[in-house]
Amino acid sequence: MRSLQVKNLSKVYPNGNQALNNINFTVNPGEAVILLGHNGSGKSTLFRSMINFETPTTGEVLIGGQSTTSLSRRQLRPIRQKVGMVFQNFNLVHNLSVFQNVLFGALGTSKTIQTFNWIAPKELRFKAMEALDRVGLSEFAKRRADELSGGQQQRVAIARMLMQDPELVLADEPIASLDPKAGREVMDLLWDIVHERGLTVVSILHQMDIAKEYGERILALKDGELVIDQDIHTLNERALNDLYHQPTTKQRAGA
Amino acid sequence: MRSLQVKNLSKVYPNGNQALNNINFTVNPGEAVILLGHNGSGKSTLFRSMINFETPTTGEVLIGGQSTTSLSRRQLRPIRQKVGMVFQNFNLVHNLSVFQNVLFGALGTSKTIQTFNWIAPKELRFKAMEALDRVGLSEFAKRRADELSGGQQQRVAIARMLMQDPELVLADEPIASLDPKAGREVMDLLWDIVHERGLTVVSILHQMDIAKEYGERILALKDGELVIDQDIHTLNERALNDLYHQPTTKQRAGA
Amino acid sequence: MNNWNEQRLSDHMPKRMKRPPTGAWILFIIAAGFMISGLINANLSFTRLYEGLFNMGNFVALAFPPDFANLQSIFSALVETFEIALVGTAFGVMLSLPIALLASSNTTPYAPVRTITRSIVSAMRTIPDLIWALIFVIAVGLGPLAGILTIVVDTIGFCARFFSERIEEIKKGPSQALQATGASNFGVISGAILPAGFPSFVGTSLFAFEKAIRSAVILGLVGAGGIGVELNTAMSLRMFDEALMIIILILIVVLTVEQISSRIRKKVI
Amino acid sequence: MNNWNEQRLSDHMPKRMKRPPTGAWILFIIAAGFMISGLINANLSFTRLYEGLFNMGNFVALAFPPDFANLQSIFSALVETFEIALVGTAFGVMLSLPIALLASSNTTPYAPVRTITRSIVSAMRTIPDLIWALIFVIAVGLGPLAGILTIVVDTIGFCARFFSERIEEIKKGPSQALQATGASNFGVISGAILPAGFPSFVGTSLFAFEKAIRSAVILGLVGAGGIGVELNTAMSLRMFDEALMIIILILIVVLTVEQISSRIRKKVI
Amino acid sequence: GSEADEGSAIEQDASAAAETADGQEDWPETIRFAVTGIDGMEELQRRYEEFQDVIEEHTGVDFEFFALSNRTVASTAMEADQVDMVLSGPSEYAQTKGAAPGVEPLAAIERDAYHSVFVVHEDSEFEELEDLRGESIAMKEAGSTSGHIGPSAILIDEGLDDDIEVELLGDARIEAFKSGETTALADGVRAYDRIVEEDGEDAYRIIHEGPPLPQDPFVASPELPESFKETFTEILHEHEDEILDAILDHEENDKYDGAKIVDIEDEDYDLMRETYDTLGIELQ
Ligand SMILES: Nc1ncnc2c1ncn2[C@@H]1O[C@H](COP(=O)(O)OP(=O)(O)OP(=O)(O)O)[C@@H](O)[C@H]1O
Ligand SMILES: Nc1ncnc2c1ncn2[C@@H]1O[C@H](COP(=O)(O)OP(=O)(O)OP(=O)(O)O)[C@@H](O)[C@H]1O
Ligand SMILES: [Mg+2]
Ligand SMILES: [Mg+2]
Repeated sequence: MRSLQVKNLSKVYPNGNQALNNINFTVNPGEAVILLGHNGSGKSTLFRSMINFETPTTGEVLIGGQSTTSLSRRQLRPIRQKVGMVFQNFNLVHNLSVFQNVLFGALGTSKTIQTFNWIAPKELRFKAMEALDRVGLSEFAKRRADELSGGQQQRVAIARMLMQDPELVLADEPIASLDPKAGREVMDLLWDIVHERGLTVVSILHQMDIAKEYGERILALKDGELVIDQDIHTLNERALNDLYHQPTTKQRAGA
Repeated sequence: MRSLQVKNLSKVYPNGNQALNNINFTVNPGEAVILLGHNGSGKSTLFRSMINFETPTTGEVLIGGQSTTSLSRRQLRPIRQKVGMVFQNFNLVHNLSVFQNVLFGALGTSKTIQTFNWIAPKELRFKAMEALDRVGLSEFAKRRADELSGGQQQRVAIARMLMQDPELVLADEPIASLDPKAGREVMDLLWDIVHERGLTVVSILHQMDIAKEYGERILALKDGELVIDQDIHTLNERALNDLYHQPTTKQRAGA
Repeated sequence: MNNWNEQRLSDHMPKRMKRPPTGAWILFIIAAGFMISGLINANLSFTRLYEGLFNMGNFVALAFPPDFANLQSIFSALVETFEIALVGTAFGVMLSLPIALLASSNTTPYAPVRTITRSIVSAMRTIPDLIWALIFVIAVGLGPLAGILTIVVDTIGFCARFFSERIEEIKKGPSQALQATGASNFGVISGAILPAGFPSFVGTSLFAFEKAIRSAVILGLVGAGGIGVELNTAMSLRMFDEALMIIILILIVVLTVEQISSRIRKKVI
Repeated sequence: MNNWNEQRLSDHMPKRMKRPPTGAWILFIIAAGFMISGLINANLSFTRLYEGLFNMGNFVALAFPPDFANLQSIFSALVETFEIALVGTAFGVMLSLPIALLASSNTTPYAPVRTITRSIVSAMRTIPDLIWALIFVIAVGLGPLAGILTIVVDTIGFCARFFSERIEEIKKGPSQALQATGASNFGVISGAILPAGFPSFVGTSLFAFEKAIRSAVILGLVGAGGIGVELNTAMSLRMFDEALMIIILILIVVLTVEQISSRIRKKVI
Repeated sequence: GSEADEGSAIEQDASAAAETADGQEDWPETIRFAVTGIDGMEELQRRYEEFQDVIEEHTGVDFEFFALSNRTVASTAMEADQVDMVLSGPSEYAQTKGAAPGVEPLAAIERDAYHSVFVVHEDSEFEELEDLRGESIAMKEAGSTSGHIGPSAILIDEGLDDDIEVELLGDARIEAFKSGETTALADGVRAYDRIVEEDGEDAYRIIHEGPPLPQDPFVASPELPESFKETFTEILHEHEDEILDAILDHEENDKYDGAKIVDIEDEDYDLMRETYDTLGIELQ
């Protein structure tokens, strides 16, 4: 339900590496977009810049019309609340239970104290169980997060995002560690809520078959530049292949 | 060049969760095998059990005819030296350089001190650069490992494994975070060395298309049991699909 | 491999050593200078060492067998110390946590706040116990309370610093994940920072407790008695056998605390 | 959602609280008992506090303005202390590292070795500085060397424990990756354990150094002089203005050490 | 009184010491000389360069100085032959003698104002020691001459030792007394002078003054050759003023001028021993 606008976004890391170079695009509310790009093309950096985990070097990002670039941590909160992020490396709190990790998804929408298992209201607890159930992990609620398999951990991260009731989902390779069936289920889940609840979803993917199947609109980065922004149906194979051609040496490495 | 035999292997985690249930198979020297299985089916546990990072509850694993199950840490060393492992979550040493991480691949074969960048002999340093180059990261040698993108980190882990000159490669979803082209390159790399140097490779994969393309022999776990062990050409679609059907509740969750 | 390729690889190959920044060099040279000067002043002489070993026997003999005659009164002094130390470190630790959060770069983005907090904590450590004891004796009189307050200050000086260092080492991933849900600072801290730091906090706190029990000086100064005073008296009156008994008693407590610490930590690491 | 499903979910839902093990309960009750007893003994009285504040003014006035008359000789005592502390902590830290490795469960799989090492380290802490000073005076005579040795022991008691706790907290992933290459223990330790623990080791070591500089007792005991003795003398002669000057001087050193510590750590975290 | 005349009759000056060089073969090359934190002796120098120069010049032997903050270390070092001479307080001497019976006091520094006093607040009701029955007294640390052993001897003498609560507070004693935590303060008269200096004449009142305390002795190790001990004693007497000037810090404490170097016998410290004994402390 929130739009996403990226304007002239560039990011140079402190080590001199230019990860993003003047990116411009807009995602409308209710759109589901797939973001492609070779390893190191800047996809994760782009995601992190959107909610200001990386301060862009130039340019700005507007979420629901509000610029995230210049806000204080406190001002960012209401925006971040509406943005559900699935991190590439999951970022679970390892020594807590799976259930507690999912409950933390409600940190933005509920009072902090209510997200602690021992005090959380019944509805929130059920909601967390449902979120876990949607990714097929309800039986694992009691486990410590680091006693799960890789794919299970990724699903917990997705459940945590669902718990947040986001209006805009940024999913960084959400199915990389999932088995084919689970991967499809998660994609279905995301696309369903886009259509049912009108969410906006941007998902990074490396699986071309899934991208082609689910994608309506495709964005693609190459060496930090946005090189594709078009409908999947008008996209030719050649352009896709070009994406993954060896980037030039100059652009690839940092200082 | 080393055979791998798994005999009656079972693993019950301390929390009561039975991750592996009486697994039996043999991989002959020079064979390239793909291991499939749903999330949490026990693939990573199986890998970790092979070089005794998890002590099997019952059964044993023989590498090149030697049992790894009952050996002391010291006795395991010569075996582990010959086994190249790519971990699902890469396990790089984060605050060291990419180059240093790759050099550490030689820890088993060289004197410890020689694997430190500031003292490593010239040949080892060049070998490390070549390993990095094979995964397309030679320009990133100087970077800190945690300043890489997810896919780049996975490639460093592969380069580290290459550095080790293993005779048996255990690769846990080695291309999960890689872009399509890089993924294929890495698979090519692995299969080339199998054919050129007669290595033995077992690779966990979730990408069915890649599995079908590269796989000669397919192993598959389901709920901790070995349910498929056959040639790719004789394998029917149905069996593959069954792999990813919802496992029964009873077997899936631990205590 | 052709020459060109080799060239390319060695272009990208990191140097064997990064030239350390000039500051580091200067620092190193200064430290080495002090070190050498210190070693020279120390007047190492091995003949002396050899002779000394003989005398050591005599000295150790003075302490054996340990004298358990006063066990009962010493034991009650130990209990007393234990209570005071427990209350003091408990409050100290509770205060240290927020202070540590104010002193850490990943929980407090405002550099001046951090610098000020850290300086205060350092000052608390640098001002000697005697001064704190005097201040609290003046403020609240002789007795356990002054001792408790001094221990609180001591604990803050120690724990706040170590908590803060640990907090800064915590990987930022999980915190960012919680921030991304729109969590408040309090939410991020209690959801990601505290769980990750918990094992270390337990270890440090229990060390502070152990330190408070061992610390002989504080309680004596404020007339609160306790085991440390007994030990000091025994030593300064050369009653080494009694001193040994007290040391053994304290050691038992210390080892027990260590055990508890490692049990708790094992559960949560 | 149907009823059956709801039932299924609540079956798997974790309890609000895990019932803590009986041991933990007992421990908690004992601690609470001591705590309450301690608080009662502390005899809090707020009227007393109020009166005390008045006296405090007089006391603090004694220390102002700080007296910089003896700055030069105090400064040379500081340099002396600095040297001795540097040598002592340097050796202490070097010895602490292997000891800590022996005391940590992820580097030493043999429980008895661990237990013994830890107990020795605890004993080193529990035996008071005075006893160590006596031992070293007997062994090597009065002077800086005995002071250095006492500082070495102190540093080991402190650093070995904290190093070991940190080592046990290190995630096992990278170590396993190196083990998987067939690395020796030495390889795993120097390749994965030390780099991960390095920031913490630096922080702890520099704290130990700071502690050695601040520690008034040790050097005085062995007749090695130093800033701590100056401070103690100033305080016991009630020259609080001079004491304040010394404290300020030490504080400057302490803050500098902290700065260095945080600079180094920032680079490697 | 000083009996320096006898010494000066034998050896007139430093050059005379050089003449007896034949008798010096068994002298140690360096004398390790410790000064313990002689409590109550505020006028003691805090650095000994000057004393070192003077004494080296007169003996022709090198001196190495150590300032010790703890009396246990001094006696243990003596016992272990790690120190040759100690300038110590009376109480320390008694301990050192207990630990190393062979030690010998060569001479001592006598000060004109060295006794313990009992002090109360001016506005308090207490007039004499007897009134303190049932009250509390702040003292220094266990074993301190003027701040523990001295006053304890007085209390024992008066039969008050069982009825008075003694708080050993170390360096916190004065603040505790000042803020009314204890009724009285028992300490060396120098401490009284200090608090008067801080708070004025009419803040405190002495209710009892003890007898002069024994002097601070130069203690010699039994390992030192007799000839050295003799020479050293002679030099102390002969160059009394010069040496006192070097040891004592007159700049800050000119009002304590009037110290002397005197002969001393082991028996002079029997009072210390008795008190230790009554307090139930064994000297070993
Ligand atoms: N440390 C552990 N303690 C307890 N249970 C564990 C632990 N690690 C994994 N498990 C459980 O064991 C089962 C097998 O895990 P494993 O990691 O082997 O799965 P996997 O086949 O590698 O899955 P994925 O494809 O998700 O990586 C899972 O149910 C998992 O939850
Ligand atoms: N913290 C960092 N500091 C410096 N450079 C970084 C940092 N993180 C990433 N980079 C670099 O920025 C570029 C973009 O990284 P990013 O993580 O955005 O890639 P990505 O498109 O997500 O790749 P992948 O598909 O491998 O996840 C890469 O070249 C990477 O090496
Ligand atoms: Mg990425
Ligand atoms: Mg796995």
